[in-house]
Amino acid sequence: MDAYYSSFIYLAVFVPLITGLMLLPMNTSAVNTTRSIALVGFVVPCIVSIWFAFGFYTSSASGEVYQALSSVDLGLEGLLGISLRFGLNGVSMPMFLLAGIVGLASGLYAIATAAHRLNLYLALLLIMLSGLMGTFASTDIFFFYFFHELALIPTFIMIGIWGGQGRRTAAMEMAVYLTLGAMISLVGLIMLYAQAPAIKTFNLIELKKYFQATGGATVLADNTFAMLLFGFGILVSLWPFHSWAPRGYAAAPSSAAMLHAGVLKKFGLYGLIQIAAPLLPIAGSQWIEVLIWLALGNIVVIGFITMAQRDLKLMVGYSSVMHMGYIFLGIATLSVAGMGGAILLMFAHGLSAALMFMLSTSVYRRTHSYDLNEMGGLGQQAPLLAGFFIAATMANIGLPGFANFWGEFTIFIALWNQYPWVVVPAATGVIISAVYGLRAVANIFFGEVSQSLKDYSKEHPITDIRLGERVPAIILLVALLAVGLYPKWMGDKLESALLKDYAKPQAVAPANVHVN
Amino acid sequence: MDWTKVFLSILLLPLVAALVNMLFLRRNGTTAALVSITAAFFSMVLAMIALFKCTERYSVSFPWLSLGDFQASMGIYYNPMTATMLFVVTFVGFLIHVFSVGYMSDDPAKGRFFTGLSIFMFSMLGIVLADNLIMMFVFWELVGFSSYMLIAHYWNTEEARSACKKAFIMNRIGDFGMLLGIAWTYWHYKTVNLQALEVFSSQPGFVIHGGIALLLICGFIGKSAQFPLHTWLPDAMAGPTPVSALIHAATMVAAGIYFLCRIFCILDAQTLEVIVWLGSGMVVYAGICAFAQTDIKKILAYSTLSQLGYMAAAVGLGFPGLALFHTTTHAFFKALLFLGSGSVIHACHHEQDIFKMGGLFKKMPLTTALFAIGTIALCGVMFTSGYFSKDAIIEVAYFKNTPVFILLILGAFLTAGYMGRLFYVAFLGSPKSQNSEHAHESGFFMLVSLVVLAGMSLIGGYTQGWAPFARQLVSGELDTVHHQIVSLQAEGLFSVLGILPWAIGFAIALLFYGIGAKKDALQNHLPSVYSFVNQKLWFDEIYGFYVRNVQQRFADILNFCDVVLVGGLLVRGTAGLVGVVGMMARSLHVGNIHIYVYWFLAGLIIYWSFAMGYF
Amino acid sequence: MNLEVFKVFAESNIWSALWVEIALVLLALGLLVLELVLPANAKRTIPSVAIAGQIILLVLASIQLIQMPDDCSGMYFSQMILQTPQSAIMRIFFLLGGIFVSYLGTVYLARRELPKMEFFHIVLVVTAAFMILVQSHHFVVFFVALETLTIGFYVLVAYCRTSSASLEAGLKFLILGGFSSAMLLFGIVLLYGVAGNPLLPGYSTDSMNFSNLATFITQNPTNPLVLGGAVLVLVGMAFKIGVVPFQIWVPDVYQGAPTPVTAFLAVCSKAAGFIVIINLLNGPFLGLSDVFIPLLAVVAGLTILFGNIAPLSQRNVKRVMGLSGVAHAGYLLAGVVAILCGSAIAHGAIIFYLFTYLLGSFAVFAVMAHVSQKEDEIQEIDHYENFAKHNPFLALALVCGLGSLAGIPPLAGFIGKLILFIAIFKAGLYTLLGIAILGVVISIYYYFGWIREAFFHIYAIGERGTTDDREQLVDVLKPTPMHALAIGVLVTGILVLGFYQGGLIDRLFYML
Amino acid sequence: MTLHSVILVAGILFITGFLGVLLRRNTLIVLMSVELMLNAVNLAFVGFSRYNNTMDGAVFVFFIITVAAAEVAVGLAILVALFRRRQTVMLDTINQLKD
Repeated sequence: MDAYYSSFIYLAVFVPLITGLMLLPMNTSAVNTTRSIALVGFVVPCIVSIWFAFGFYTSSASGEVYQALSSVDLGLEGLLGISLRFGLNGVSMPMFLLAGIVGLASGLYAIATAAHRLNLYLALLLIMLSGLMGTFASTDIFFFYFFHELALIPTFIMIGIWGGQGRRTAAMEMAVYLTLGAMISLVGLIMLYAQAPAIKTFNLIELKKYFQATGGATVLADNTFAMLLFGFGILVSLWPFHSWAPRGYAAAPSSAAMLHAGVLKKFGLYGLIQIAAPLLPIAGSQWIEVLIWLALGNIVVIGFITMAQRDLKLMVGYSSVMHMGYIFLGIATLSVAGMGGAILLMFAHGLSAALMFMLSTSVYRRTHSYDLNEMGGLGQQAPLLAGFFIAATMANIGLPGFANFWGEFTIFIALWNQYPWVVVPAATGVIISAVYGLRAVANIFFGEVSQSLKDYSKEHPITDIRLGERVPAIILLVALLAVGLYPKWMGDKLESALLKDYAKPQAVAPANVHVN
Repeated sequence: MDWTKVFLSILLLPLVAALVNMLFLRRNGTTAALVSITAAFFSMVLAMIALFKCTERYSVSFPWLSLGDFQASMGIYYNPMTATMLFVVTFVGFLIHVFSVGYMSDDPAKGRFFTGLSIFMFSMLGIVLADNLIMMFVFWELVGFSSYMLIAHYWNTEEARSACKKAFIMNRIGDFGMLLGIAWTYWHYKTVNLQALEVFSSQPGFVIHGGIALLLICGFIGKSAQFPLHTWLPDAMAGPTPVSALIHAATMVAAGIYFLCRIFCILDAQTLEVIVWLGSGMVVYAGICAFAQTDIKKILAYSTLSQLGYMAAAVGLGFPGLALFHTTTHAFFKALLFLGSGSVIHACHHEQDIFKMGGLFKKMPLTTALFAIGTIALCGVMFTSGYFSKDAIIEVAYFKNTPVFILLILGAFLTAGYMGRLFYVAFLGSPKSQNSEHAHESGFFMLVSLVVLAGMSLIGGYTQGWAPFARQLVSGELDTVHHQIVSLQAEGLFSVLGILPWAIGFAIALLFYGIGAKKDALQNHLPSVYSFVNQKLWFDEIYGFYVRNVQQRFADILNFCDVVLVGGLLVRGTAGLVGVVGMMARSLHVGNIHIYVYWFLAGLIIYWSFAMGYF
Repeated sequence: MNLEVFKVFAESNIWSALWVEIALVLLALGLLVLELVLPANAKRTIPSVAIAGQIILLVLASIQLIQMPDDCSGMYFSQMILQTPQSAIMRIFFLLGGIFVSYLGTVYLARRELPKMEFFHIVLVVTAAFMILVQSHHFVVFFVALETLTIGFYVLVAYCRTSSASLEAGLKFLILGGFSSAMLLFGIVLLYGVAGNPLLPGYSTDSMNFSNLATFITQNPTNPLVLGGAVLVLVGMAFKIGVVPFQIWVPDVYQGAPTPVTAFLAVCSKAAGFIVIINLLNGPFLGLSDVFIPLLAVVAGLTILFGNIAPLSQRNVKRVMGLSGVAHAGYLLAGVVAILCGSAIAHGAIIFYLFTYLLGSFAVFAVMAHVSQKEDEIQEIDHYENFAKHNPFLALALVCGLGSLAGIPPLAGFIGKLILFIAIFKAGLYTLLGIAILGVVISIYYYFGWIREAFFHIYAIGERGTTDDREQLVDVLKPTPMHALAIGVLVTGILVLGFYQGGLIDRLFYML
Repeated sequence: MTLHSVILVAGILFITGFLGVLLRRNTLIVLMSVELMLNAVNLAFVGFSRYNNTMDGAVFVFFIITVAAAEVAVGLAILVALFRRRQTVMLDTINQLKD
């Protein structure tokens, strides 16, 4: 059956790529054809991922947590043990689903925009989506990286071409900074590969078996984990390696920001959960203390910085950096609960961050300003937009009912078991995010109509949210609510996969780790 | 009867109504109102059926999320507390729904309003039914959200804009502590199930952890607007009056008390002490603050704070049943008062200043009469519901803690004072503004709710008439109190104390303010006292100072450091440094062959000396 | 010496072993004949003949390579020529290089009043010389092949006689090349002298043969003459591949030379240099590995850093390509060190890297040839403003080429870097790997800056800002269908090798 | 004549050529210096060939002479063409290509 199911993974990965490449030579004036082709490319992965999440994937009784496995040798198998290997387990399934959903939402949003050279815009977005689907479906750590880069490159180009103010510097900074992170993590992955000379493969499943059998309390393992931690950390904007993120997102066109902040950034976290921590648990526990401090930096320091922002898009960008801190803390527990919470939060944050980026662009279209102090009273003209924005904000600050809540809550609970004192500063984040989130809502939508908005709306009558913005927003909100209202359906799949990687007794953690 | 289905229906009916309203009836306010009311009605009916028929404790639980050590579930734990609160919430909620039809009749955003009400009902019922702390926290946050949305109903006003934010954030601060408390509970007691906690705590050798209790009560402090997080409640009056009645008087703020009662078994002595002092302090503090208010709703808001203080004191003194008893009666008469004030405000074209009202007893006699009933019930006049519940608490304080007892008596006196002030100024005398002159009696929907609530305010205190299951809650504690008082031979004292505070309060208010005063007497005669009272101990100022000058400055400084040091110096500085090195390297290409030959010479020498081992 | 010996020697002269080289030279001579006999209006076909001939040879050589058994090494011409799978693979490489240089030549010469035929003639001869060079197993053949191609390059670099920049570059290359040749020769003579000394152990009468030299050096690794000679040879080769500090001439010469020649220098000359260095270090100088490993490691690190840092503020794209070529030489040299450290896959990794480098470089140089104006040496990054808007196809080639050079997935260059880096890691050269990673990161800045120039000016999104509709600054030669085909082949190669490496990997790593 | 004296002379010649390239400004003289270096190599080859009693060193000399001739021919051609454009053969002035 694996072959049958895995063919759908191929479909999800390569349909966007092929449609994207088809769009490249399209005539710019054939807008409708462009849009229809692109629509196919966006819809197929989404349908496949939803089907996988609901229809096919059930926690397997046989103990094999990976499903739909397949492998194709593209020439490097004999030399390096690299093959195009696809497969899904409970950890990658939520990410795969996330990529599908956010891909569809950002795609629909992009289709509805009036970007110049729409065919190129959509083509890059589709290539990005293909990379995302591939990253999370790969069980080969080389292709895991490969597809990530495939998705990363279009981001720079999109920021550079269609971005907003400061796009040239932002794109350049992001390109160089993220390449640094990617290269470091690549070295980390190579180091992993080199530590298992007996099996000589990049196959994650084989590596897991090997490492779990042999352990790895060596200096090399320690350094490997550090490489992966900081390489991935840069990609995930771990404090203080975050400075590319707010500036990059502020300049990015909304669809690219949605996909990058929503999905692509989860690559590093996913790598830590799926690869680094299960393979190198002992080395991991050596680095926990550092990770906790940096993650607290993400929450508290970045949280306060977010409060100081007066530009809506910068605020959204910083807030997305801030929430990474929770996920890192979840990873720092090295326990099933913490990792599960981290995955849930990754899924949820992917959706809510995408929604926030999308809606802040929608706000900009109506007010022509990102300055929070200049706005006000938009809710009167655009009540529905206000509703969506409030829902997105509430999701972002972890209101129950949205998936974010379960992620954060699980992480706090899991963290308390090991580092109760860390929970105290970490949980202040729920207050901090409420402060800036609600202030943004209040400044944009509530109160009397501000002078600058009045002036602007004289010439440009303000309309409420349009269909092209409403549909993606609803897609994202429904997904957030589906997990937020009943997280068990996702949690069970997660647990079955995580138990396999993290069920070992906690004795591996040295007793001398003190954080306070 | 399958009680699971009944309770689930009670819980989910409002949610369904909210979803229907949100998705389909945003522009059709009247239908939305109908949907919400229907849902609330059936919830109420089912709650009543449960109240009378379900006479056993009942619990059921569904696993909701399981990740390794972390197990969360959703469930229902039905006991006398639940029965009482279910009835109160659905009953008052339904009446307020009905009232809103009249009150919000000319509001364009009716659909949004009723959606909000239904979401609130759902969330509040979730708190009431919750069988574990995690579920309670979930709904705890949700009521905060619905309160936020409903306060922000008039979202184009500046007051609503800041009030909703303030309410949510203050609640979040409380929830922060509660969250830590739940996490601690989870690992310390190994369960967050309320029933399990009750069972454990009754076993010998069980030690209550004080830290957990202190953290958990943070939730109560935020939700019930106790010191020091009380400042949001008066501001929350920016919302529509039915919302103030339902959420900020009758039910949501009482959820804090309900929560304390639910977790009473894991509250230790020191924590109870803290609660007592928080409560009794609030009784007096809020009572005093109410004197400086001219907005009718804000007076009632401070009164709510003060009454919440009584309830908290009751819990702190070890009598959670009495606290819930007072919660129940308070729900009736405070809802009555708020709705009455709503009726007045509606009649006076949204005029809320009592010094611009006056003479309403002529224009709207029925409302005035009902408001008067609410007032005497609040002040604990004999044989009204407030008398029974409040006096029981004061009696407990008498034999348990004398200073608290004095504070509570003082509170009762203050209550009568400010309520007297309100009533004399707003309802009696002659109209003092255009708006009050043109006031008229409210419509059917509004009055019918008022009448029902007035009835309950009068008779709600007779526990003999309660459903037997719910009465278990209070009867035992009332008996204890009675026996104590009898054994201390203080019945005589209390027959006096049952009358004295409110009588003196009403009298002084009458003397001081007079009938239908146009100006605030306190402000005129004792301006310094007035302004002191009006400052409310500068809480708003202190918080405002903190937010503007400490928190925001700190944030700005961090932002500056981030932009300049991390983003600028470290990241772009490194890039710039590499760039400078690059320019230097570039300038090495001078274009002169001789120089290049020197490079070769140097290279030759270096390679050779390296090979010879000179390096 | 008697006749028998000569007979044995003569029997080893199997001319058919060199059929590709001979065919190339014949083709070159044929071009001369064609130039004489063809009527003036038919002379336009000469470039096509050159290219077609090379393509035919490429096909034949590929067939030979595919059918070649895995153990096919052979010594010919009195052990002067050593043919290995590597030399067969490199034949393909140099033929590809020759074809693309010829193609670039047609683009370049289309705009200029310059003699046409000679260019292709010299390219063919030089290509043949490359092949001989990588097969040489004796210093005489080695030197003759090396000088043949070097002198050919002097002519090619100075090919544009009307341009003083081209002439200046030719002169600089000539003086420095001659100078380094002299040093190389002095090294050879020292090695020859000391290895033929009958007083020393392991001496040989044929001391310029690599095998004999290897035997000798293994037995006398500390002899100062051996060390001095080896260092001088190494210096001579370091000049050819342009590693620190012998990289200093690179930007000047690359800038002045005609664009096709720059590409030829950058790709084929560098590749030949590296193969020779591998042959030498892995052959005769194996006994000196202990000395050379640290030396070359330091040199490789410095080269990577210099090559990546120096072009950061450079605006002339030819100089950028020159300096980036220095950086690539650094990566490759690190791979050479990995070979010496015993990494099994490093050798194949270097050759694979060279192939990806060929594709990427030629794609970029092809675009440059189309953009190049009358003053070929003045090719500024500014010329690429709005480039993508007016020339989407060339812009695609530019992105693929630069991306491949930068090592961005899914392009061929990334796979090349990956295998090379794994080889370096397995050799235990962690510091060198760190420097290489750092170099890659820095290189993103200038590669990406170039792409930025080509793309980012053009389409502003409707959401904010206005559309930037400036015209292009320079007049770009539109690619003809044949040119488009060549560029298409390059782009396809880059993309395909990025995804699928099957055939090449098999040949490379199982034959070497 | 011993081998040492031959090699010594060759070395001196080589260094002379080296210094010529390094110090002289006239391109013609620099080219001649390069030739001098090549001839130093030739001398050394012949010396070693004689001393080692092998012929290939002596044969190599012929190749070097040929190559040197070709090199000089190309060099002079470039130099002439450059002189036509610039009217100078001074190395210091030939630095149009830099930075």
